[in-house]
Amino acid sequence: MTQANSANPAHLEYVLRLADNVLILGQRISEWCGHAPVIEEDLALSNMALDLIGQARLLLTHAGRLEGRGRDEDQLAFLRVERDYRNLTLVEVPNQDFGRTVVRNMLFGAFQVVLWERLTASADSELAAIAAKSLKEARYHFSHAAEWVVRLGDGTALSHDKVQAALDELWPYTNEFFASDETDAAAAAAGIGPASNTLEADWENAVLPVLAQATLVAPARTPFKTFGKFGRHSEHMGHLLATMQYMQRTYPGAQW
Amino acid sequence: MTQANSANPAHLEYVLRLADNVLILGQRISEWCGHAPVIEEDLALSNMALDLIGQARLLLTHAGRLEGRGRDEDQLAFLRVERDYRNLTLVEVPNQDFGRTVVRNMLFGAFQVVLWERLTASADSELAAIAAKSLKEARYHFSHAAEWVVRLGDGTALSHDKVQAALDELWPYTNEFFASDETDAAAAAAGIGPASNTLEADWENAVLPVLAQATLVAPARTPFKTFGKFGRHSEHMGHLLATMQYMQRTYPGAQW
Amino acid sequence: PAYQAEFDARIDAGDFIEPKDWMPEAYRKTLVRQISQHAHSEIVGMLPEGNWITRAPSLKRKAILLAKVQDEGGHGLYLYAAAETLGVSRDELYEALLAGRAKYSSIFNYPTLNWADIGVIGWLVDGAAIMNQIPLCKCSYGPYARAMIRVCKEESFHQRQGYDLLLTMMRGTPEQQEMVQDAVNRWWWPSIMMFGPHDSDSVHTETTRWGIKRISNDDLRQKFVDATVKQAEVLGVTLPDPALKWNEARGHYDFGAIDWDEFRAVVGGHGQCNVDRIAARRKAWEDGAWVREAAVAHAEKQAVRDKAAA
Amino acid sequence: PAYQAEFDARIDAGDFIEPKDWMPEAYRKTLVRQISQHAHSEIVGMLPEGNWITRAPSLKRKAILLAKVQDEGGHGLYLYAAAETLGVSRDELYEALLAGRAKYSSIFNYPTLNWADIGVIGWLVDGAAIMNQIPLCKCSYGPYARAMIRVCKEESFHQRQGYDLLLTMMRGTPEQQEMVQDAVNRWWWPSIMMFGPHDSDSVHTETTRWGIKRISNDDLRQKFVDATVKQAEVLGVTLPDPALKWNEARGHYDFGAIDWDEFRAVVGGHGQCNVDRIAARRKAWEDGAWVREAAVAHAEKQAVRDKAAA
Repeated sequence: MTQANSANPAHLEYVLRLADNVLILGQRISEWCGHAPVIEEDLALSNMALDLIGQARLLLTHAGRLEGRGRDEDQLAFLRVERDYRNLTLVEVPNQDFGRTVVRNMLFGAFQVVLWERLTASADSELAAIAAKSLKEARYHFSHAAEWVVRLGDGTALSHDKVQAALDELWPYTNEFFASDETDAAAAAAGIGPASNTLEADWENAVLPVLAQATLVAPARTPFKTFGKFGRHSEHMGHLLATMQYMQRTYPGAQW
Repeated sequence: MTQANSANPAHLEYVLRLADNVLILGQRISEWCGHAPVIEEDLALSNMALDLIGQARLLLTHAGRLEGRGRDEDQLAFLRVERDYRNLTLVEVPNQDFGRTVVRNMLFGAFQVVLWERLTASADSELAAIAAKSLKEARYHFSHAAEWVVRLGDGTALSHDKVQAALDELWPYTNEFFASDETDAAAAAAGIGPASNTLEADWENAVLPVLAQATLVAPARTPFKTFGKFGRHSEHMGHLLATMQYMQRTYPGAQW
Repeated sequence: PAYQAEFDARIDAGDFIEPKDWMPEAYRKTLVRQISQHAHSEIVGMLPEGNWITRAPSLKRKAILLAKVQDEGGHGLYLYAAAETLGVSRDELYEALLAGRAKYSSIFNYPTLNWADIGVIGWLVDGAAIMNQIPLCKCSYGPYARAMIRVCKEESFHQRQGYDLLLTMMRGTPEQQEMVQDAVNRWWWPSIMMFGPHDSDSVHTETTRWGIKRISNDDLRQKFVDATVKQAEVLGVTLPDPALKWNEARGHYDFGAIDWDEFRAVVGGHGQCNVDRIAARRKAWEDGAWVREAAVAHAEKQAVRDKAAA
Repeated sequence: PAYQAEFDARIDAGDFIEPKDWMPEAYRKTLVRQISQHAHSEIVGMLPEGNWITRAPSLKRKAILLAKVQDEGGHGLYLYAAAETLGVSRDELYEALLAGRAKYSSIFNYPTLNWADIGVIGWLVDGAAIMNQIPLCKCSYGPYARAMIRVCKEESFHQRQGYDLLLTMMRGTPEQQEMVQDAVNRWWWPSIMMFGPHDSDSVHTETTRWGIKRISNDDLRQKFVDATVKQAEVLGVTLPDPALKWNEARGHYDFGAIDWDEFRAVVGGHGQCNVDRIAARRKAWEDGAWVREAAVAHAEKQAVRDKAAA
């Protein structure tokens, strides 16, 4: 149960979820380039987007091998229909303001740290190697975002309110982080990676202290549900794809 | 010198310019649907977008016949590359606020009224018929926009400043309205329609009284140049097309 | 009491109550709530469909969709006008919506995810709305009944256009057919839920006595299911309910259990788009504040000038 | 006067002037103006290329472009830091940019209209920038010279990447080749204009005496043209100048007359993107105000807490 041409469709699906999360968040974060509140953050956010796109390239290449239909990273990144993307809904919602961006990066970054830690022990040795590399980056992304959440939460009254509002809006999307299905179960059984519902405690242990330090209140869990990782996205996804896929759709088959 | 399969390439080019102006402004205005300052304006702007798209359908169908390559309105609307669109740059710039939208509609609406009036006498009888129908709509669009420009210009200090700023930003794009080239000259010589540089006086006669009533100052002419009607657009055009063309690019050949 | 008796008699006789007529306060309040919710639904309902206007795949379909969304705005306007005959202002009603105090139809808290959603909203959502609304054309309050006649006529037209869109896609490529099936899978159960709780769990019984609500939720739902199953067969789509089956004895289709947890979650504010819908409408309202203020200021200046000139 | 003599002597000897050294006020002012304009150019220059990040046609190219734009931001930072050694603050310089009081390179007032523009900016615009900047690596002010060494190294890398992008497109489909030619047609003359007015019309002659400017505009321009013509041949694109021709006698390429009206229009604020560029930067700055204020407020609170804990 490793490497290319896996007979296990859950294996491919599991890797695609990992890949699409970083692909789509990389796309969103790259929208900041040139528009951040200070030049240092233009650089920091570009750097984060670069890391995420680098991770996406490794993961999509790996997914393409598992799929065994000869699709490369770009065919997978740019030429699937919306229903075939498997990212969490949280990563596709619009950036809006800088506060909302750092809240998302903190919530998602903590999830990635927890997940990559576990994946370093994956039975899929390629995935384990990608996890080892990505874990370092994710730790940096999480701590960068967490520092900003603290600065904004514990900054002015205005920044506190803005970042609490962003947290209230985005928190419900984290329900999806921990929703498990057969893919998860099969991947866990095969030692490929953890089932999502086993990650919540560690994630809370990472996130809650940041919120406390930021003087922010963690919202209560609600029945809000999203389904991005099962291929049912939000209304935002189609607009993101229209931009991201434009060149590949307009000039099919061209090399760049 | 009328009707289908014209041997004169300037004829096709001239009609495409007319078509793309209303196609692209219709696209921009339709972005307002559901987001206007009052419901009545949601309706009025949707109605204007409908008129413009209706005009675009007639003009693109006519252009397709002139071209004689079997392209229908949708192939022309959705499947050209950016360089082949011939709209004025003014109509492709983003809507931004409602003030900027009504300023654009007023500046462009006046141009359309002047142009359609002349085109009712076109030697191209199909074009003359489209002009007669469109002229009525354009008169309404112009007066609707002009009323708003007056309301905002002569409203509060804030609205005055906002609409003056919008006018200052958009006015330079009207330089392009009156820039003539060989296409214009050939179309004028063939009696298809007026050369652009013959329209400025009538346009000013329509626009300047509105500005005066709105207590707005017409900016001075500057050397600012744009080239949309010659196929060189602004950075905004590619983003507009990415959205507008998405379905046709993603599902080539499908019927809708 | 004399008024009340006269009111009751008119209701019993099936006469219309008109704005100038005396009416019980509870009747008035119920109507304001229902009509304004209905108006809000039209206005919020512009958003999910509006989401596809800029991406419509043909100019003809773009025009049809624009006209449809415009009609919804128009319905909102008549309905606010009908509510205003009851002594409330449109702005006051609208601000209750923006503040989250007023409800609108939960169906609009589901996202539109592919182009077929536009057809399915016409077919199923407008279809269900029409079922709900046809009885309202004969409701006891005149202005509401008359507004509903116009609304129903336009909605029927929208429903046919939606169905036509789907027929075209079902005759198309496999991808187009998949989109239609995907959209049906997502919208079927929410459409069924549009008829509200089961009669056994339903409140608002006065609305029946007052001649506002004339047919029960479950009866309307059954009527909708019966009508829709055949249309689905013609289209060639599968309705996502394995329990759906003709019941010869009842003379109706049986159908599966509704997920009332989901219904309550969405009504309670936890649907996928509740936050986004109100945020979009609030943004439009706030961004437009300076425009509305300017229009008022200009009208006042103009009135002064007109007076001076007179 | 004694200071002045020492300063002159060091300039003549080709020594670096360092921040702690005495320098004439005019020298300081000239450097602040030039270094800050250069920094502003890097920051504004992020926008035309940034316009294509979300649409880059492959993940590899998206990564290269992101890294490049990030480098430009980095260059902006070193250069602001170099300017700050002259006793001005970055915020003050940046606010002059946003207020329209400070200039930046006019080349960034041209739009990026197709993907090949990204390659052409690397090849021609960065190419011209490098020609202009290499002499600055030996300019008399130490911090500026050292910043330029790093900048030039990175720019050369960008130039090669841009050229590689174009080579790939020229080996591609006819549409790709057309895009490259279209981009070259649009960027060639603006690149030529990056070297500024002809020497005969040029001011700022002190910059030469002070060892800031070491090679004249026309000499640099000629060097650029000579280097670029061959690269264009390898690419297979036509430079849009019918007068471009090898002049055996001069040992250089002759080229056509520059449209100085266009140059003056763009420098004077009437280029296609002048308004949009500054508006984009101003929007980012204004939208970020609450973030910067919060960071300061938090740092102050933290300092108080640290003190209390100490």
